[in-house]
Amino acid sequence: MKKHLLTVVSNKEIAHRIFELKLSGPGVKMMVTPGQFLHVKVGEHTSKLLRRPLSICDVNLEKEEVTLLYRAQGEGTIQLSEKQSGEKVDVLGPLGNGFTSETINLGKRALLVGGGIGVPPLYYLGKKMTDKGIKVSFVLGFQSKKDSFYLERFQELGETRVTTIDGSLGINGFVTDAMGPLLEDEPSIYSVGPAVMLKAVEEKAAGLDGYLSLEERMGCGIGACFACVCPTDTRESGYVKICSDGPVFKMGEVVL
Amino acid sequence: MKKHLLTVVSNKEIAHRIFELKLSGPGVKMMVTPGQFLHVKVGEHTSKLLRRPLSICDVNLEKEEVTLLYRAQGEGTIQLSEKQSGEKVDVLGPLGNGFTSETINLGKRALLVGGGIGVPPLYYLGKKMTDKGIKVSFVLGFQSKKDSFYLERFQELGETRVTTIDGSLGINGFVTDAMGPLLEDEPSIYSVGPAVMLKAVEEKAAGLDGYLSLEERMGCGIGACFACVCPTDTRESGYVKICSDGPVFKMGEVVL
Amino acid sequence: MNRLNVNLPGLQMKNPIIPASGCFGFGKEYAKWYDLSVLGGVTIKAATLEGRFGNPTPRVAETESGMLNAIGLQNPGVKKIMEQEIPELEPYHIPILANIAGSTEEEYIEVTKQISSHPLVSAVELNISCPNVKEGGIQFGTDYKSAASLTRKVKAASSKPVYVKLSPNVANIVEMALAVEEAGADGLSMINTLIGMKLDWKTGTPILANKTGGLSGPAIKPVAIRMIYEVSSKVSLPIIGMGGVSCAEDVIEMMSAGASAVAVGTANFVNPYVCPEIIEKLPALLDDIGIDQISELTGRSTVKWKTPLSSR
Amino acid sequence: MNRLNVNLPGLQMKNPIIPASGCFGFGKEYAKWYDLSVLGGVTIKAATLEGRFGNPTPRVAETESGMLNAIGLQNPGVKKIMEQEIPELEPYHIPILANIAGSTEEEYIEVTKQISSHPLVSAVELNISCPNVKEGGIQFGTDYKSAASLTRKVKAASSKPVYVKLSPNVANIVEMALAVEEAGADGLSMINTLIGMKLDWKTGTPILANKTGGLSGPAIKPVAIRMIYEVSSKVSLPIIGMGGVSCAEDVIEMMSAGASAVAVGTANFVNPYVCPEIIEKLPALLDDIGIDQISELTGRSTVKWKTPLSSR
Ligand SMILES: Cc1cc2nc3c(=O)[nH]c(=O)nc-3n(C[C@H](O)[C@H](O)[C@H](O)COP(=O)(O)OP(=O)(O)OC[C@H]3O[C@@H](n4cnc5c(N)ncnc54)[C@H](O)[C@@H]3O)c2cc1C
Ligand SMILES: Cc1cc2nc3c(=O)[nH]c(=O)nc-3n(C[C@H](O)[C@H](O)[C@H](O)COP(=O)(O)OP(=O)(O)OC[C@H]3O[C@@H](n4cnc5c(N)ncnc54)[C@H](O)[C@@H]3O)c2cc1C
Ligand SMILES: Cc1cc2nc3c(=O)[nH]c(=O)nc-3n(C[C@H](O)[C@H](O)[C@H](O)COP(=O)(O)O)c2cc1C
Ligand SMILES: Cc1cc2nc3c(=O)[nH]c(=O)nc-3n(C[C@H](O)[C@H](O)[C@H](O)COP(=O)(O)O)c2cc1C
Ligand code: FES
Ligand code: FES
Repeated sequence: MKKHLLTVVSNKEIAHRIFELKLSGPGVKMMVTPGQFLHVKVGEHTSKLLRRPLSICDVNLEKEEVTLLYRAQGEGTIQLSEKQSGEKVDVLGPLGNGFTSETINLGKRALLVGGGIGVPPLYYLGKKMTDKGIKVSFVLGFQSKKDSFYLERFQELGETRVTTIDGSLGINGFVTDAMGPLLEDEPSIYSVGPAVMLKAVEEKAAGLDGYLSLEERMGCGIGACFACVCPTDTRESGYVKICSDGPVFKMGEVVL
Repeated sequence: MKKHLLTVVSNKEIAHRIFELKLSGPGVKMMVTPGQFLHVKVGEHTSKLLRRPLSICDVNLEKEEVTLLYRAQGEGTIQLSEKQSGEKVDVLGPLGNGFTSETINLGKRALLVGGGIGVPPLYYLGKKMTDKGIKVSFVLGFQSKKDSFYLERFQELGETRVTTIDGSLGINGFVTDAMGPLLEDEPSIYSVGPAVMLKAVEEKAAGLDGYLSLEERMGCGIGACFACVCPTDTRESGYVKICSDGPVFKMGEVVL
Repeated sequence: MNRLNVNLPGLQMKNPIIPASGCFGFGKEYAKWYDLSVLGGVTIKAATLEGRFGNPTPRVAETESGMLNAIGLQNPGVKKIMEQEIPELEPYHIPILANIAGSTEEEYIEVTKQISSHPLVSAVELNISCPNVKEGGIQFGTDYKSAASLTRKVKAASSKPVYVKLSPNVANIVEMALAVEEAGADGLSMINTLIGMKLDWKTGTPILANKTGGLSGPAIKPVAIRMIYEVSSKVSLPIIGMGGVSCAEDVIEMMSAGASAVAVGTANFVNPYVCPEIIEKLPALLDDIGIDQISELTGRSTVKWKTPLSSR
Repeated sequence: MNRLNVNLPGLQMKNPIIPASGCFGFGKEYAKWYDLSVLGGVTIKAATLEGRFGNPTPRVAETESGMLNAIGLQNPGVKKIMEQEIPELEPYHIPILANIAGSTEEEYIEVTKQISSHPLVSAVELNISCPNVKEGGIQFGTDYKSAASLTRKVKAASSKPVYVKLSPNVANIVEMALAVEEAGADGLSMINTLIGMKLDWKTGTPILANKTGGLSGPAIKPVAIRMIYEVSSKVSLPIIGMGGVSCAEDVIEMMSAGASAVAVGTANFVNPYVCPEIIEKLPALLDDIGIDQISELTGRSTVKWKTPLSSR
């Protein structure tokens, strides 16, 4: 848990408004757990003060290079998308509890379900799992074909089913409409996306074990400001902090 | 009077915290009058909203290149000093009433007196005057040797006397301590600097004709906000706006 | 049909964008930059009975995402404004909102009588919230009883609709708004500047000669949005919203909070073309959010909301 | 001699830098980032009698050079705080300022009794200015009579010095400060957040589930400086200043305005190391301006000043 000044290796648009940002620096060594995130400052003199939480999408330890995929939608990520190679980016991290090895070793088969910008962390997770000999398959949901990204890479790791809300690619509908067949061999479930999607996934995969990664607007990103709490019945306190207790939680642990 | 997006040709430190910024673009064509200024935005996403008024120090019309000299002292100019070649700078201008040709043609001899960051506009003024066959001499005041700049260039235009407050270069003292000898052939006076200095120059040159360029904190820079007024007895309104009526005024016209 | 037009008492405007008082001089300076006839209307600088020179300089200071000003109601006096300034705006055929200030009820009343009688003046903006002069009316702006009394008298003296410009430097903005509504105001302008100060850390002394000044710019927008939201849900007067608006998105946000028109102040200093640029961009944004008529935006925030996160 | 040390009632601090309440949790989170013993002191999150879960999310929104928060005084209750949270700070040997909130005078009094009795608590910060809960004490914070009455009772119930934390959402901050001074407060903390709001322009709905929230960060610093300046010239209580402080220069500005110590809130989110970095930089800045002892800064702005321009 540290503050790093990483150097932009590349920062390019790989799909509609989706940017692939590669950062390098000694700090990358620590980024070994999928599902953890970096808390990214979008600029030095900017009026946008708050950091943006972005998931670790891939890491190359030899090159000390971390990859983030983000959608340039709001003013902060749009500013981030203007960063040129060679510029510095101030990040905190790796933060949060990601998909730890215990979490990963639930079983021999895993189904990874992601929606929109919930997809990036599943790539690093899938890689780690295949390294461990776990058979992974993916369901990735996007708004539309132009918003989709990294599909070939996911296919290299395992069977990948894509859904789009406008039907322009893969199955027309939501991720839950594509999960069915992949649930038959009772995989453990790993899902990242907006709360509404996670809720649907949880219901669809009822009875199976798994982990969910939550999203919430954050202040500090390190557990101090109580911006990102989520109610739970499983802890005496009655809540968890997504930034520091999560973002990854056991299915059913938190009230979505 | 326009808004231009100019391109940074170069932006380098030529003396202690003094930067020479060369900007190019079609807009430069309009920048023909010395003493006018550009109202410069220091960044795009910055929390520093107000523009910085910077005087035109030199112009190359063929290359469509304007030179500004500024001291990176406060947060805005420090941000400006981080601009790299190729980046864009948003400027308004040329603004204000500078040293017009009538103003310049007061006589055959001119003494140009500048203090600190009041020095830059005198270079463009001196050039225009020598072009017109006017004999120019300069008195340039700095805090100390390390703060001085452009001396050789001024010498190319005419006799140049330098004063420093710590005596590390030229005459030890204020500009007024060096003016004496140069006043003998009764030149017309042109002076730019902080109010205290202009006041002293006015007294020292009592009896001579001349023009002064004033400084004040500005809002709009175009005469709309009344931030930059200066009292005068010579106008019915009782005031002038430095940004639009000035920054150049006839000696004695405004109350310093 | 013009999808941007809005109609407020005395102000029939082809779009809701009006430069804010004191940030646009008397118009002629910006007329050198663009054709003012594109504007919905224009608010002119505060008029007092006699001319005022205002405060010593420095009169402005920069703050994070904002600025402080202490101009001090400098103006040539109502007579000169009517004779020399207002006529210059005639060619643009846009509604003129005349901002007025004073030290006493009598001064306010007299200025109102005179300026509201000018054929080119569409409405009067009663500035009871200038923080920068001991007698700029702020005393009326923070006590709702005197605000109501002044409003009643000015309204009686005015031959044009009266908008009361509220100060945000109060504990209860709704109470103030209700008081002036009850007193007969035709509309509200909000917000004026927050009182602020900046010191030079090196010398430890105030940057402004007046020491304190009015804080404006994007920094105060959240306060403006909150106050407009609160007031619009309790008061039935049209609101000219202002405070930190710098882009078309801000205009939509402020109208959603309850404003019927939007004034742009400080942003004019950052970009002299900001008003025409906003006006040009608005239709595209309305398309994005599926709104036909911009006036439909007013107060839509009060409908039940969902969290932005799950709406991704 | 330590040139940074400052002494306030109950707070003997080796430097004037204190993390602000609610922005530093109960300390242990930041203890993972640096050794808290470098701090002048620490303010812990508001304690109420019973545990509170706080508001629904989203609880934060970003604004220009600032942020809105509506946490809603989430805390485990005074008992757990005393048993589980405060002891974790013991190893750092720094003064602890315990921020307390409540819905009723009785709750405030009971929380004060309990928490002030904790051996590690150096002083109590009476939060009568939380804008984010209907019953977070803001009702005490905007009416000076109830503020005074509450202060008197809390002071009587407290075995440690009491700092009253003032709300900036008032028309007359000096009146409020005088009232609590008169009522026996040992010091003031100012300012709490301004009430603000942000809407999602696309949906027209508030970003915060609570709709309104507290505005903090550099955007509000000019308001904080102004209020501290006004109050310090009228009131003889020591002031813990806060509001937008993000660097060592800001600390010097705020102390010059009249603060005796400075709390840092939002800036911790931007840079978790901001407090130690400020503390490290202060001596060099004091050298620049020729000040030996940092406490000499307090209130220097009130000495006759000259314009920054001519001082170039
Ligand atoms: C643990 C975690 C991991 C994430 N990983 C990724 C990722 O890998 N790729 C990606 O594109 N996005 C990711 N997100 C979402 C991402 O943080 C937001 O899209 C981003 O912060 C929006 O910033 P903006 O400048 O575009 O929007 P703005 O509207 O300018 O943001 C304003 C404020 O709201 C916050 N905010 C707005 N939307 C969201 C959101 N959906 N979630 C959290 N905060 C939000 C911002 O952080 C900022 O503080 C993740 C979020 C979390 C919580
Ligand atoms: C007509 C005119 C011409 C000028 N020409 C030059 C020049 O050629 N080279 C140069 O180095 N400087 C020049 N100056 C001064 C220059 O504008 C200021 O040094 C600069 O604005 C300071 O900005 P900052 O970010 O360094 O300081 P900050 O303290 O960050 O500035 C904060 C605010 O105060 C204003 N301000 C601060 N100091 C001054 C000042 N001395 N004069 C006017 N505004 C100030 C800034 O514009 C800004 O709005 C000129 C000023 C005027 C009025
Ligand atoms: C330089 C300046 C001068 C102003 N003068 C006046 C004035 O004369 N009368 C008035 O009612 N408001 C005046 N205001 C306040 C603005 O009209 C507006 O209410 C405020 O600045 C908030 O809007 P903004 O953030 O868009 O600037 C002035 C503001 C500034 C910055
Ligand atoms: C997320 C957050 C939570 C806060 N919680 C409290 C609180 O519990 N009690 C309190 O008195 N002030 C609270 N505050 C106000 C701060 O202590 C401080 O007064 C205010 O944020 C201004 O300082 P800043 O601009 O440095 O943040 C909170 C502020 C923030 C941003
Ligand atoms: S973001 Fe601050 S506690 Fe999670
Ligand atoms: S800076 Fe606005 S009038 Fe001169």
